[in-house]
Amino acid sequence: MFKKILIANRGEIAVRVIRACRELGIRTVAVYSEADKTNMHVRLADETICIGPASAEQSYLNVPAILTTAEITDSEAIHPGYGFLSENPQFAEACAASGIAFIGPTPENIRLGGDKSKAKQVMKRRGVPVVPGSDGPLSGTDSAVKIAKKIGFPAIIKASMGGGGRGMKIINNEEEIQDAFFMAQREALAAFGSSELYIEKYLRNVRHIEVQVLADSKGRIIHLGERECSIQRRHQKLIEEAPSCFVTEKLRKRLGELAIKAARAIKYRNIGTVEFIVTPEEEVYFMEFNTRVQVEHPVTEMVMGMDLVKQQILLASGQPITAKKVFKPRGAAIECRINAEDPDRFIPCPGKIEFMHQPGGPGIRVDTAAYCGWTVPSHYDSLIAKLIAYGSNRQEAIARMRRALDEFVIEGIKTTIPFHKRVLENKDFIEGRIDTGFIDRLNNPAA
Amino acid sequence: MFKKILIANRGEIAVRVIRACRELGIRTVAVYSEADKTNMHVRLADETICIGPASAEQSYLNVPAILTTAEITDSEAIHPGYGFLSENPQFAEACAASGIAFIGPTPENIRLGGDKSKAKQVMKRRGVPVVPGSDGPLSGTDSAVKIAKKIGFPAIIKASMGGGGRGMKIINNEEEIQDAFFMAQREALAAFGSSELYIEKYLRNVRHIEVQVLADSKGRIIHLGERECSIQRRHQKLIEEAPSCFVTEKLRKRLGELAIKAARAIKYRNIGTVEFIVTPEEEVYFMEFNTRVQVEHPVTEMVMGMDLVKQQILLASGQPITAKKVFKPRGAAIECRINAEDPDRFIPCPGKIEFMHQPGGPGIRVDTAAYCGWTVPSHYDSLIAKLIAYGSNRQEAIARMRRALDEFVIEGIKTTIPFHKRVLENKDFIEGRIDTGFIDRLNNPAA
Amino acid sequence: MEIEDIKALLELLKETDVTELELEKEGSKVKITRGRFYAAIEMPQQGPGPAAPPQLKHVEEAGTERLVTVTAPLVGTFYRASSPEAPAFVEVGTIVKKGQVLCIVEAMKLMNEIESEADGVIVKALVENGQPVEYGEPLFLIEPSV
Amino acid sequence: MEIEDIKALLELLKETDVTELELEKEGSKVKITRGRFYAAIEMPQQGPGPAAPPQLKHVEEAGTERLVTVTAPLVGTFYRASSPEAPAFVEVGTIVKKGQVLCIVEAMKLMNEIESEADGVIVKALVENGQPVEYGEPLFLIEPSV
Repeated sequence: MFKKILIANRGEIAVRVIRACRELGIRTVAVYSEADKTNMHVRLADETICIGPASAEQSYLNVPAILTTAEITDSEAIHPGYGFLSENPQFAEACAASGIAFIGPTPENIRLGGDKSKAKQVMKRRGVPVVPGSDGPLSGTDSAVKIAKKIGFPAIIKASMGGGGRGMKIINNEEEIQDAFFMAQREALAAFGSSELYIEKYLRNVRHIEVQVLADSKGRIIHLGERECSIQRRHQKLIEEAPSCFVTEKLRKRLGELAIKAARAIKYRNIGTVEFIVTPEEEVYFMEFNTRVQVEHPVTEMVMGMDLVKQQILLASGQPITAKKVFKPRGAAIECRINAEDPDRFIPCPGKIEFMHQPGGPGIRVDTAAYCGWTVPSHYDSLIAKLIAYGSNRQEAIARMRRALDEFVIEGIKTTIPFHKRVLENKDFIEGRIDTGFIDRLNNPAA
Repeated sequence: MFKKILIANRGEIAVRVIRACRELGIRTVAVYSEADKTNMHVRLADETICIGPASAEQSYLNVPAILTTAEITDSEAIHPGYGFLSENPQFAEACAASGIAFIGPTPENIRLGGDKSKAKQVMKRRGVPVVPGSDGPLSGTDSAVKIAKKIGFPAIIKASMGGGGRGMKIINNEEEIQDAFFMAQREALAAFGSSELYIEKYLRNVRHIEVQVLADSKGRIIHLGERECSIQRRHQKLIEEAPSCFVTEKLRKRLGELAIKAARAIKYRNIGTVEFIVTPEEEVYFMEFNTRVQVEHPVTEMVMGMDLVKQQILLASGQPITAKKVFKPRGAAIECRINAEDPDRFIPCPGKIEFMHQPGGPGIRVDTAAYCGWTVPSHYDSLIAKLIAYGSNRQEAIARMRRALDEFVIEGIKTTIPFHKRVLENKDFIEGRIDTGFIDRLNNPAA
Repeated sequence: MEIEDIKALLELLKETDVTELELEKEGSKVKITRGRFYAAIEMPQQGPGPAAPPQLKHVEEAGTERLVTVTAPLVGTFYRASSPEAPAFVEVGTIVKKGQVLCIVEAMKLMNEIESEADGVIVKALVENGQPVEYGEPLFLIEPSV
Repeated sequence: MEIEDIKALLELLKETDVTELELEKEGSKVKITRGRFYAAIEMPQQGPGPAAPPQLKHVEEAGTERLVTVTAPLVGTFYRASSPEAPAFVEVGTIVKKGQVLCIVEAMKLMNEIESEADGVIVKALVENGQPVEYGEPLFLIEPSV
């Protein structure tokens, strides 16, 4: 096992990894930018090193500084968290070249996971159903038109290297293709450094359901059931659940088998997530492969009674999966992402937390790096806390989440807590009628 | 179901009950003393009524004030929590006479539970093994000598109405009986208003294991497995676990059967706890019946995935137990009682909490009514927080508890956190070698 | 204004929830702002529902310091008269003697007579007839006779 | 208002949660604002272990404000000379020119030469040869020539 791990991240995920390390008896090295001197992850780690100024490019994305820090602190492994360098194949390669274990999948896994268009191609070839569309990247507007006509409208143009909603354009008819194509190309180039695009059928009001997989270095792969992630605003997840109340035992079995097939197809290692689109008719399409720990991993932990970050570390250290049984969820869990944002307009709202009181009691888990008196910096992601509620069933989990949202006091900055209260009181949400169009309908009830 | 419940308690248990009510959609009425104006339970309840000055006799033990408050607020039921009026049969009767549901067992259950000597007599007659000793109360020193000689030394004299370690005297030989008898009599009279005593064999270095039972109004009784409560200081529990690492499947079955037999013997209703002494040879003796929710109920909740306080309310409202299966624990849970006390001398240390930061992350639950800026009053119990750690096994629960104790920041007052850290790092504790003599050995390693 | 005066002031404030105090006296002026940190905690309103929780009424009157406040010595229902038909024990303006019955607080079907704590005049009745009162809740303000 | 009065005032405030106090007296005026609450947070020391975490060194020198601090522009290992056999680039007392190499910080097997930011004299070397340095960690103090 590793004796010391460097955490190349900040905020709640850095704290999450430190907790896993401490429970495993592993020493931790926190790296931080000048803006994060007083951060919780710096307070909790065994060793701390300032690696650069506030700008992420010069600190949390600064590969030479991070590798040098690993070297001078004798760290044996690096945990990249999510975001930042977690899906950068060059970084995973650089770690390997420096003799430092990268806690995640292989560089090849990351590379394929990042190339959405190629991943779809590979999956299709291996018999995993994908959304109808271009087989690989588009050569130009002509091929976009040709394929769109074949698959029908609406269609969506996406950046091959994209993610997080950028470089995506929905097209409702042939006339819109030209403009959409060039705009998506510009956006994709600016955001991801590649203008490569692909096109697929745009499926409205479907469910976004993902399956957690674990793979050891001997090639054994298991899955830990699904997460329901349909509550999204502009392709950003806001509320996640495990299990999905839509998924029957039969569908769960099929999703699990497809996820394992997908992981096997790319010789996946470590933990990962296979994202699917599921239609109301239970048609399942592969969407993408996430090659890191997900923000929403706690809901799976709650219903499976298992620590995914510890599993990730153990798998990276070469330990095999020994579990014999198929894991079955017990109860239900929901996660609300609490962002330092204006809850109406979703605009980041950094600043000082003048007072904070966390909810507690049965079934409540809080993952946060925030504390009373801490100033949320403006340089990074606005996620400041994840509130997770567990119940013996979905109804109890919802009731717990509601009372916990009422108990959660954060003063001095605006947060998305009021937004979550609205969702948790919505009849459709309570009764499980959720899909990717939920937030639009919540905000425009007439539509 | 009840529409409104009055909570006749304060502190973390009042908050615990409010949380259960909110999740069930029941309105809550908090009563409070003048010393508790700014308490968390007052902040969280739907309605609040000040019922008297700081002294418990004039507030939380003030039956007329509490019943009047129930009346003027139209409360349909009263939850007594633990301590205060929770084990007062007259109060349960007064509730019934006022047409208000008492959330707990019958007055007869409470009365028998409070009379330790009579409870032992009843259990013995119904075939539940009890510690050898007097069959009922002692008539005087002569009978104490006679029985002590029969059962052998050391023996222990206890107050029939006692609890919490008061009115107990260990006797090592015949000469000590006379003095011990009269001292115990005086203590018992002062503490419990009755000088009635009984005697039994004193069993050193045994385990204190209790079984949670649930009984509905139709007489159906189930058990939810055991809790290990051997870590005690002067008969006060400090750390509790579920399940007990000492208990085998076979012993669990036997303990469960005995607990159900004990509950059936007294026609028990609502939730309760049967406390047993278990010797290293797995001999089991009934010790007492606790007729309320226990401080340590969360460890059972964690491993059973069930909300005991909600169960208590549902049972009191007349709902039957519908569960068909025998509940089996998943994982392991530990609770540390965090008191506002000097951790070396266990002397209460009230005062203002200048700063507080709660631990969080996977498997961590905090039940507390404390918050940053709150002043712990000197008038009541010193328990300010319960820290509960869940893990997929005992080893993981211990590792989590250790890191959570390190994360827990309470400034301004002394707490028992340092004491818990010592226990959690102790080799005997980690390896499960615990019994009622553990704390003495921890503090006097030579002994 | 002497340091002793300020000491007495601070001592006074300790037991209150006053958050700010300004005082000018014989050319001296003192302004005290208290621990707003904890005053900042505000729990959200608990769900909907018609029954507003009874709250301690804040008595803010010019010259209140000269008045005697009669508070409820127990929880119960406040009555201004011995029966619905009877006249109120006292009205605003009534001259009262120490020990004179001012009202009744009913608790557990028992009628508890609440007596005046001073000789003086009732200047304010703070609770409506038939309302529930908390322990310590102000019932009447009396201007004591000197 | 004498200093003794203010001292007494401060002593008084110690035991309270007063956050602000203003006092005007006989032409004097005092205003007291009390301590930042958040300064109180202190995380517990994290477990035992031999390797003490590298910490930013606090440079507190009389007259420091006149000195120029040369800080590490990147994380790495600090070397005072180009090789173990070579003499140090500079010593305390060395007169340096702006742009002159003062030391090397090794990162990713690359030797980064750190140059002086001013003309002047080295008055203090803050890091030992071969030690790891953080981003922004002070390396040398230079007294600039006027």
